[in-house]
Amino acid sequence: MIGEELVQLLTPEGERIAHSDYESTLGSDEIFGLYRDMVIIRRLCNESTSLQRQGQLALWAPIQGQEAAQIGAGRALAPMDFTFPTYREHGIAWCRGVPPKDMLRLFRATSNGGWDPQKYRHSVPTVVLGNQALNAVGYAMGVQRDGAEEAVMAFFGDGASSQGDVLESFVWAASFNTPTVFFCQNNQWGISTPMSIQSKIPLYHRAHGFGFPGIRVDGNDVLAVYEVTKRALESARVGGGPTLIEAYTYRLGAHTTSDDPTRYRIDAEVEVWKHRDPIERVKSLLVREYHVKAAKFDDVTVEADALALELREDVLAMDRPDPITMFDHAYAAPHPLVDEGRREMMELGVSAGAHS
Amino acid sequence: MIGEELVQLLTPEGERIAHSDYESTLGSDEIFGLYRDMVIIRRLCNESTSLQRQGQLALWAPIQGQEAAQIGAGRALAPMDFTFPTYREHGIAWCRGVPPKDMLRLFRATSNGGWDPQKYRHSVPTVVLGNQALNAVGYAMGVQRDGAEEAVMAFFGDGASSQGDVLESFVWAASFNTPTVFFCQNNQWGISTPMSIQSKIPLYHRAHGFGFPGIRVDGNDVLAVYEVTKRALESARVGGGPTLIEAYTYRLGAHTTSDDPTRYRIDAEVEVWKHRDPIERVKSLLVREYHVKAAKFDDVTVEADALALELREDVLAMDRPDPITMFDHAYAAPHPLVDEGRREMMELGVSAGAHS
Amino acid sequence: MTTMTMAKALNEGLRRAMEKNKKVLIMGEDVGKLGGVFRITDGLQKDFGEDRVIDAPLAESAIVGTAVGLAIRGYRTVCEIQFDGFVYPAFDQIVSQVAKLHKRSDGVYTMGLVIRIPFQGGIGAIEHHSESPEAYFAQTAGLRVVSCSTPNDAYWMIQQSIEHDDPIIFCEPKSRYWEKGDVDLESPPQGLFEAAVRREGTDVTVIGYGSSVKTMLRAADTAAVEGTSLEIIDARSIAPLDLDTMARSLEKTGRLVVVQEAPHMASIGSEIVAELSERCFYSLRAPGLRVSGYHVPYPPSRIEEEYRPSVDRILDAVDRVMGAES
Amino acid sequence: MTTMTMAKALNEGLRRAMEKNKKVLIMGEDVGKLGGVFRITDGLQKDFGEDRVIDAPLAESAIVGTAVGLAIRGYRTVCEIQFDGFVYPAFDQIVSQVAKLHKRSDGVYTMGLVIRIPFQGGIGAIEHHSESPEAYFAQTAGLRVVSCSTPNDAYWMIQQSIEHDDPIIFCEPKSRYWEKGDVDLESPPQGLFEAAVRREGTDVTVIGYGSSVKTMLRAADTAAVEGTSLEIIDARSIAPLDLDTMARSLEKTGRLVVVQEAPHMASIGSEIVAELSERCFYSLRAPGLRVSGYHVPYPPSRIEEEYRPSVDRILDAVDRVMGAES
Ligand SMILES: Cc1ncc(C[n+]2csc(CCOP(=O)(O)OP(=O)(O)O)c2C)c(N)n1
Ligand SMILES: Cc1ncc(C[n+]2csc(CCOP(=O)(O)OP(=O)(O)O)c2C)c(N)n1
Ligand SMILES: [Mg+2]
Ligand SMILES: [Mg+2]
Repeated sequence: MIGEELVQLLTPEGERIAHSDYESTLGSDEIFGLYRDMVIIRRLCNESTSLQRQGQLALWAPIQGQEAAQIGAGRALAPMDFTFPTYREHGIAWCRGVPPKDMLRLFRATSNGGWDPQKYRHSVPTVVLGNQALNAVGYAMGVQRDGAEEAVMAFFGDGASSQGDVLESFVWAASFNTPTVFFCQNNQWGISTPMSIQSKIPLYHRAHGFGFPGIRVDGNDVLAVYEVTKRALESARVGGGPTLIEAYTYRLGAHTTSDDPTRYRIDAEVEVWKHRDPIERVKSLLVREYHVKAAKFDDVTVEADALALELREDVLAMDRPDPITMFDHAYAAPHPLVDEGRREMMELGVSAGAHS
Repeated sequence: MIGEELVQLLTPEGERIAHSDYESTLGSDEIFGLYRDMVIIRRLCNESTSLQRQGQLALWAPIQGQEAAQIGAGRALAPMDFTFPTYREHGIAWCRGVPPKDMLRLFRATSNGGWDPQKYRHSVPTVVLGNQALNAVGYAMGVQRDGAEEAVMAFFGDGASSQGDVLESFVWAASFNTPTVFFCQNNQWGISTPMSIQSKIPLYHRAHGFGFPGIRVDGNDVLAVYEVTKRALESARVGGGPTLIEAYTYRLGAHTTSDDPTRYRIDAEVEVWKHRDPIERVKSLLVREYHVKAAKFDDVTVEADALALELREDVLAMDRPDPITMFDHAYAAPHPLVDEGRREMMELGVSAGAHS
Repeated sequence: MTTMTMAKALNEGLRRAMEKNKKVLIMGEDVGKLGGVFRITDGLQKDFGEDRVIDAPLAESAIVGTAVGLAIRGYRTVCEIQFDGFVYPAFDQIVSQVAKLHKRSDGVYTMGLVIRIPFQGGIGAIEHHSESPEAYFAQTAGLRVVSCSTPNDAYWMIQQSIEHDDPIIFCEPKSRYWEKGDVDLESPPQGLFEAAVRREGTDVTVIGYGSSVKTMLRAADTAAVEGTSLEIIDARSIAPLDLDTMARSLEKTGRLVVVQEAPHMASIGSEIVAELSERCFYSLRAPGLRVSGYHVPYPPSRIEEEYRPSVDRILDAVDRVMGAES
Repeated sequence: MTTMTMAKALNEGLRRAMEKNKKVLIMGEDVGKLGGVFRITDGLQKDFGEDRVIDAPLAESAIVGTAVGLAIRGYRTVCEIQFDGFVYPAFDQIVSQVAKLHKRSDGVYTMGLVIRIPFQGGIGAIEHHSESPEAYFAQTAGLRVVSCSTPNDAYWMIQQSIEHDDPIIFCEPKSRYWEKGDVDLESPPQGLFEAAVRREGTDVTVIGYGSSVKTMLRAADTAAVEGTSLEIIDARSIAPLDLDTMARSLEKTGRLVVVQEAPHMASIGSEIVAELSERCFYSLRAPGLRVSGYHVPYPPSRIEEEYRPSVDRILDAVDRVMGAES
């Protein structure tokens, strides 16, 4: 499936390759920064998996294998852009500045959101597949009306690409030429459903049928993802309309901690993709081209470990919310049924500590 | 917009033109048959409009201008094929053998359907835009499981092409390679909404993005519609999978009798399309190439008038249903709430004649 | 005071809301040049431009889904759903996003948007054009549902809904669009979530909303001739219900009839009966009855008047609650 | 008699239905190799092939919409919706086509299809995985809604649903999937639309369904200790309701509590209270009460047990109906 149509700036071995339309604009510090982000987010992700295994999280959706796709896209964003994630965009959330502990509130089941979406310009997670694509287009229509030079990015997976909402969002983005970048992480699986059930041809072609550009990028090549995303965002900001980016990548881990991928896919496939590890790829480049020293890599590992420890502590300290808070923000204005419920709960004497 | 991409076998003046992929396979009798169908359905449609104006129908959705699209497609169907119409497929219904009076039950508001869909292999009208596209794909999945060589055709308009259900039906048809022909009559308007709001590029391109063929045919050229549809159906029947046909045509009349198109489109546009009248086009051919005599055309007019008169009589004789029938077929098996309602209505003494 | 149809009152109310706040947008199918199939948005695109009165591609999920995004961006969109039966493609966006994003964002997002739905039957339409979907939304925590029954309410309630910070499903009784009434352009008649006693009475409390209110008033006229005094309450707010006003009436009359076009199963009528049976248990002199549409798909419109609650059916229920004494 | 979990009972029931009728298909997300996220369809694709156990592209409207077409073609599809909160994209197809095509075709089309929905909360999941959407469907004329609460019912009710000619929304209490119970493989316990008295009692009739039944039984144990005798009724069929069985109980006890996880607004509980208030007006000794989820979006699951009806909340309602004497 990987052929000419895939934008690549680094081989799986971390060697640069030329591309007719794109070239990397990043210097060594910036590339190292991407490396650092990827290592940290992987480390945080692993920590979260352990936290789940230890009963501290209700669920976790790992991103192993998809770090380049998310960090490449996340770092291409400008501060004023706005992003609409699914439940798996931890790398994007990291780039937007969302504190790691806030990312985990959803998974600790103490919140249905977790962070202030306006502060980080990163919306709350959307669990219902595809809904956020339309929300992103609507937000972008607002950007147009404000005359602002901002781009809006909607994330979704290969599975969600089959949802009516995602497809309608293509219609609208094309019709209104909205500043929307659709970022599809084709990690080749929607839980147990292989990509081939969603489409027989590469997903980025969809965009052409709706009248806007679609492009497939090697999602394990952080430099390529960065450049492709950056250009799409720039175009969106100045009235160039929407782009669909298909980041061709692979979900190395389980769908979530509740999933058992051995039931539906073979080890050999996973092995192949382990050899395309996005972090190793850019590390090779850093070593070969920029002669980055082992110590510098080690520093990142240390930093990542520290962040992971901090995350663990934060999570363990994250209390179960007082049940009475379920009545907060159900509505913006007072509502008699909410008041009635709150009153009933208070009368029942239910409190933060009451439940085992 | 009409360019090379449009399959055409007759010019608007009714002269044959060659096409690299398609040629007409029909002889003079068959072409005359198509002419006859078109004249009759237009006549019935006009009669229905009058019936509505005279208060005999609740509503009517005219097809003036779209006769070639519907008759071309309708006559390309084989008896065993199955069709899923919208509310405007009167020409298809005619070709499937649905008695004209049955087509009008929906519009006389005496039925939500009107005919036996299994008998005519033509489903009941779908008013909720797009729903039928998925139903058609499901039916086609059944055909596949039966190992039958049958094709299934789903009709929808340019407006409905924006609905999630239509777009999801493309995903499924492609994934399962179902024997489905999607027949989109692009009559350029969805009530007051111009085609340009649904798509900036020709609609048939959509199919390519989903991985199956899309083709645009001159919807006012009955010979071209017939050939393009026939080939798509044949391909579907033998495992060739889905095709999207965009029949490029024009709605000469109002959206329905409730609509006032002068509010949103200019006369000049309508005038242009009047010159592309699908019936005149094939009539010119019949005169020029086959020297069909005026008398023969007159016979058709007489036949059409007779059918229109019959339709009028049938409609006038079509009584308001007994209100108690609203409880029939609400469920297949007995249901206490239905029984309760029926009992209540009987006790209230409501009967067929009671209401003014 | 000026006299106008409900359609015109809605149009004027929308116009005034758009004048007051330039973040107010209108979006829907055919709302622009055509002014909507019911002409509720007539002339608004001409006056406020295509950026504020947006002709939508044909997809309801997208109409609501983009309105959600616009709300996040600080706009207030009034979505027009062309007919009740076409709101269902948007159901997912309404239930999963519109109703829940304020909560999910811990109050950061304001889902100030209005979804206008011409609802109920009575206009002789074909299928899917006469549905009563209000209970689907009333049930959904995070939403509010209101319905107008007079031009004055239409004028004011649409403005109050647009100004309100919670998402509101605004149900318009399409069969009443062309009926005229007085509109007070100076001040609103009452709060958005308050019921109105449309006619005082002493024997039976009759509660309904939307198109049913006029039928109820006609039933009250007939009943009066027969010596029975009906108190007619227009719920106005379907969710939340103004149960205080309703209970006050019931304490007085002791008898309850609820009228709605929707079938009675798990309906607003069921809620009113259940709630008032609880609140007014000791005052109720007869079981609360519901006069509803039947539990069948909405029938072909030639027989819709036998489906919709009629004066006769209301009076029949009134007789039953009057006959049953505890 | 054999013992198995509800999950296994459903699996066995599906298997038996597929063996009996080769027109029976299963369709849904991840139902094939994975056997569904709850493993309800475990092993079925292996045994019946990919043509009969269909891994769907990820689109619920399409899952139901194609099942409609398959029904027209004579197939009986059991659609699996992965979680309750994901049924809404299919709402339009369910309300506009599934519920209405039998009627629209004057009885020619049989919409014999089953939509399985793992519903209610209690498994500590994230948002959208713990909803109680049953009333949306119960309200909709043309549909039927049932729910199992024991493995034996699960085994039989799924088969009865598949055999039934009307479309059925089959609600499975996911929190009970892994609880074991006796299954009689020989003959069904009762008709699909009949309620079951799970425990006889004399003081208060407590009605519920799905996951609530077990909680109700636990409440009955506690109440018994305190000297109050609860009659526990499992509604089983949510639409239509078996009101005869319920009324019979209420005639005896005179007191009613309904339990549900859904918020009470226009709910099944409202319907039961409204109907029984009417039918048993003269036997009711206290107002019928509902113990429901609160009118807020389903909370984060760390606090879901305070949202879901608990033994305490049920007993509190029992106390209230016991305390109020007319
Ligand atoms: C509307 C809807 N249907 C079903 C689900 C259950 N579900 C959660 S994730 C998932 C697979 C998604 O696959 P994909 O879009 O490829 O994203 P990925 O998980 O691979 O990142 C499914 C079916 C859901 N969340 N929403
Ligand atoms: C889901 C849905 N939304 C809105 C409508 C109202 N409506 C009926 S026809 C129509 C326009 C359809 O346009 P198109 O698909 O081009 O078909 P045409 O009427 O031109 O044949 C609209 C908006 C509907 N029937 N269904
Ligand atoms: Mg995926
Ligand atoms: Mg059209």
